[in-house]
Amino acid sequence: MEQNMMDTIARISGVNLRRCMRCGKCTASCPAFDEMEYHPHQFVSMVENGRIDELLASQGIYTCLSCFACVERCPRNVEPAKLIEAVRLAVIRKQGENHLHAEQIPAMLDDELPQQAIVSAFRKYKR
Amino acid sequence: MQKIGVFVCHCGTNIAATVDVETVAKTLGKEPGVVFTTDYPYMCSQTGQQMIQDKIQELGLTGVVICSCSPRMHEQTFRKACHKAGLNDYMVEIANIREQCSWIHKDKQEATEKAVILGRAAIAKVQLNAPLTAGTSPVTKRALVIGGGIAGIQTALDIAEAGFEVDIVEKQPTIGGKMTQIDKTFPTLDCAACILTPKMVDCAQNEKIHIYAYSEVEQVGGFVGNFHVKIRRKARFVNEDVCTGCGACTEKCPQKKVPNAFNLGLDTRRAIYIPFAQAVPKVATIDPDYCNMLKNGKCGVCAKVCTAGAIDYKQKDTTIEREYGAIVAATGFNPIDLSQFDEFAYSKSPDVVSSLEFERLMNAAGPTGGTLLRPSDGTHPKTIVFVQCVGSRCEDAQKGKSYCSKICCMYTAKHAMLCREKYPDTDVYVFYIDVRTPGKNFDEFYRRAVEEYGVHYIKGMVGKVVPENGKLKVQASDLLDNRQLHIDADMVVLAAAIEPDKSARSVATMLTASMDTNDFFTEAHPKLRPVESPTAGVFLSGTCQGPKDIPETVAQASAAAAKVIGLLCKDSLTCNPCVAEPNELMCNGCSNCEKVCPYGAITYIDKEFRGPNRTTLIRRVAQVNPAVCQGCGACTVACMSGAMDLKGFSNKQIMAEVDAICR
Amino acid sequence: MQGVKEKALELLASGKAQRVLGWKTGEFFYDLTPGVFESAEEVEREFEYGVFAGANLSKYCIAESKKDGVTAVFLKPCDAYSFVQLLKEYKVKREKFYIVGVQCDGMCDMEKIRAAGISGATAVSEDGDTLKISTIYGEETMKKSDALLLKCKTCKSKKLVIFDELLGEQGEDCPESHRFDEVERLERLSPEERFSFWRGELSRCIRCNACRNVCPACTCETCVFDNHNLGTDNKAAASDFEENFFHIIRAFHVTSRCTDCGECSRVCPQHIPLHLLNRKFIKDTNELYGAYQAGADLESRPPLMDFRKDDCEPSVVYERGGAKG
Amino acid sequence: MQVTWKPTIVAFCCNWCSYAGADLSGTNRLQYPANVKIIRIPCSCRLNPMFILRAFQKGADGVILCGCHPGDCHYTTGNYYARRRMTLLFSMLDFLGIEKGRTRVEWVSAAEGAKFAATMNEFVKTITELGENRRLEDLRCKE
Repeated sequence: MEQNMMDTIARISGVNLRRCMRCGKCTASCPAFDEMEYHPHQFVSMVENGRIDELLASQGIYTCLSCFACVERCPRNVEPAKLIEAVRLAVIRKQGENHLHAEQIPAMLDDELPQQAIVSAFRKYKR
Repeated sequence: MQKIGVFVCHCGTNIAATVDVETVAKTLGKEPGVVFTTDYPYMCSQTGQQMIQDKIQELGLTGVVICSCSPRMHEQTFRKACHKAGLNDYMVEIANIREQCSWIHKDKQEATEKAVILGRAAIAKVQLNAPLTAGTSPVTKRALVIGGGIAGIQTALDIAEAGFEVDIVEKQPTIGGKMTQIDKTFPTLDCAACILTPKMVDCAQNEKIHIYAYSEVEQVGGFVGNFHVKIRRKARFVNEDVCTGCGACTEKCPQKKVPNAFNLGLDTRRAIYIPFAQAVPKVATIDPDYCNMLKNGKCGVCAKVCTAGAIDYKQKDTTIEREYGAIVAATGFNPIDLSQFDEFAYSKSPDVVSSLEFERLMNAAGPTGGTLLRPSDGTHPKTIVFVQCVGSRCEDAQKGKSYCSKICCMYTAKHAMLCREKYPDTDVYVFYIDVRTPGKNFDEFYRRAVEEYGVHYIKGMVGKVVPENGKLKVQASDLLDNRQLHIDADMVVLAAAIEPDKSARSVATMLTASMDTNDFFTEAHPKLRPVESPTAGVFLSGTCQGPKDIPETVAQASAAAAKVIGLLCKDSLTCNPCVAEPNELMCNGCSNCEKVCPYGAITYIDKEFRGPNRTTLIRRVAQVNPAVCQGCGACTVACMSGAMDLKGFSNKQIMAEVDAICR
Repeated sequence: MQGVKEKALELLASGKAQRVLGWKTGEFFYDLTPGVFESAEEVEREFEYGVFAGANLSKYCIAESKKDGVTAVFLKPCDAYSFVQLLKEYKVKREKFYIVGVQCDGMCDMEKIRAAGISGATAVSEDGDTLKISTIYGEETMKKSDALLLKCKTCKSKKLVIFDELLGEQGEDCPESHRFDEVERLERLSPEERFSFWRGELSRCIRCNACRNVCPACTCETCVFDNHNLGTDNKAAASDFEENFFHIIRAFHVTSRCTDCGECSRVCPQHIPLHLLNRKFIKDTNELYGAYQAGADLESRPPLMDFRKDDCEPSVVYERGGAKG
Repeated sequence: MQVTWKPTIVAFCCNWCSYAGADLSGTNRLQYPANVKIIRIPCSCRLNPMFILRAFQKGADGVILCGCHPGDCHYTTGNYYARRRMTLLFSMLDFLGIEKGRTRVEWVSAAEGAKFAATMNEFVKTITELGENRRLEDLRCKE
């Protein structure tokens, strides 16, 4: 399972994890460092070490700005941001395991919320 | 028809166990031209060799075939033995019936059949062999060293020591190279100038060494032992023989705003200059890009103040031609251009400097007189950040180099240590990916920087540097602590990757020496012949072959010198006789062979031939220089008409082998 | 093209050239052969240019190059490529020639005219796209494009790569020549079909050596097939093998030197499509090592005398399955 | 008849890498069929296409060229030229309908004794499957 997920993420992202030489320039460049519990260099090693579930549960993947500073600066072309994007996609693909059930939503609705957002959320998280 | 003797070796049981050697000998006896066959337990033994020699003399053999082990093993042995009996070395052929027959087959009948066929092929070939004599070519007992840095200097000194003439060609106005710009050397922290300048002086004073500074190699012809080189001596506009190096001109020149290349542009010099006090040769040079007299004819101050009358505004480049027996490439390195790394604000802030610039800032003869001051405002920096691997180990070929530059870990440790020693109030951070300190006393040195001098070594990398209110905001990672650091630094020092000097490529082309993708010279063998180029007579010294520190450079320089001395000691060189040879009558002068020759051994001449009816015809025909040709045979296939053939591996011989095998 | 003969006369008269290399009528009126003219009278009497001037004159320049003085030569676009290739291989000297570039819109093949059912032709002239054919039975016409030589149908370029003077307009490369169509068709066949195709063709070879003699790239002093000393000589098509051997090696020897002038197929008395062998090599070279046109310039390195470190491996042949895509 | 036929295979080996590689496979006693006969040439670039055709003429069923790995040529550039020449020649043989498995190029270094033996085993197998060389034979040369 873990291996499977690792391969999936490596495949979606197109990242060759073995290229990483652990220099940390990605993390050094990251403007959202303080907002994330895992940092770009950790993403690389966590995927490589199979710590996928922790990543999937992480809020940090949504605070990544996708600014691509890490991609730009990486001297080995590892491209951590693409990895993070792949993890986000992996979360989306695990449709049923999402945080909310459809029936929970009405109670949480707020009049200000645009109708369109709700529809797109349903579309995104439908089973 | 040749008279061929066939000798089949048992090699103990190595061959005889799987090959019926007697049958082989008997069967091969029926081949045309074979007058004698025998088998013997050990052909390579003294008795075996004696038997061959006896038979050559007794029967007047003109060719010998030995069915034995690989020619790579004993070809030389048997050639020498036959030579002693008066048979030409190249009338001996080996049929490899051990490595390529008895050892790989189990079935005795099959192996015996194969051995017979291999023997037949060798007989077929020897039928067509002709005696070959190795030619010789004389050796010019003079060496050329291209590049006058520490590598070139050491090589030249060692060659001169052995009593041979050496010329150093250096493109800068003075020899000394990069080492002149370095402040202290690791791991002993002695002053670079103090150990280098005596060697420079030795060069200048050595009668055997001739320094052509401010000169460049323009053309190289010839081959090992006989190189012919054109050297362009760039105009200094100062008569080198007359100038005393007093420096009066360099004080009076009104053009003061010239960036000082020796200090990497951190200060200025005059349009007429001597790069530094200990320059060799110590003569002034006028920079034509800045001199008012040369640019618009208005000035002439230097000529007025020169009491020796050395200034010559009309001086032109001159070309000299010299003959050499060996050439040493010592073209050295440069730090890479850092403008690609704008995340470190190198081009935005003068306080972000390269390590070489930092050397100058620390040096007593540097722009700040040895006091470490910020280039921007001349204040003393309190917090200094060193960034390692800037451009090294970088996959992006546009920005950096894929290799490790090897010297940065050590010089950064040195810089950090010197900072803390001279200015204990400074905070010094070194960001590293790995600290690589293999070398005698190297790791101890690095540990001293950490343990005794309190340098903060942080495993991580600097992500960006932003100049803000006179500070440099450094954002970096600390991987061991999983933190992002924000440091307000006063100065940032970048350990730039090093790359071969730009001139190396054209030098390599002229020398027909090969280079790798990074433009480092390729060695003849990465382990066993590290100081020789694959091109005979060309040797490699210093960083032109790969990143190196000073001790390694000096070691390699002396090794290259030893190789050169070994070559120059010989009066003549024996050439490989198996070289290409054109049949002039068939050559159609198309130049296709010349195009594929890796050694430039083929030239063309217009030659007179007798035409029909007593006329003469002039035809363009190929000529092979047998001293340069290495016998690869590329030309023989490029030649459509078959005019070009390879001695020892002729078209006819190879086809005879094919025929014998396929029969 | 009008004015070729006039130009020949003018060049001789002005002394710009001591002789002219052009075409004259051979055995039959449709059989224009190369000729050397040294006087105005000779030109007046024999010089002929027209729709049958398919012969490539550049190979004849080798002999003229050895003579004193300047030879004026008429080169059509495909001939000019051959000339540059010869120049590149030092077979001709540039200063010995005054080159008149003759633009050309294709030369005709008498057999095509006959095949169209027109017999007893006595003269052929062109009028735009139409051929006017006088026959003993009266006047006939046909479309010129139907009578073109094989090599002209797939013309690769109308650009004159070398000239001192131009008759007509400078032309352009013809990327839409479809010259590799036939090669591609063969590549798509199975190996067995290809083998029987080529056996059918090559078995007709009578080893007359016309292809070799006409080829502007076959310039060896002694051909390897005439070299008795090397043991590679063979004079007669004695077996299947030798037919194959001769044509494979000949095509290989002109690889990256052949300008695709098509003369080999034009002169073959047995109508063997020899140009297909050359085009196969050209096509492979273009696909594997980048587009290259022999004779387009003097500087470029012929692909077979060049390499790149990342060239494909020979195993590409197995992978390509003979045909690409 | 079918049983007794064994292909004749000519292997041209460059002196510096592949011939040494072949020696090494001998030193290591790595077996390959006896129908492979090696001809030593100085460099893979010495191989004239005529030699290959000559071998087929005289009855070879397969021809293989072994040379140093590209970039490792003793003469620096020889195998690069050989690579282009052989690529084009093989493509032409294929174009003429000659079975393309009959010719092959393999880069074998002096250290690759095992590769040499494996290559030869594989090549002999391929040629045995292809059967006798019929399309490029010279009947006069056959017994």
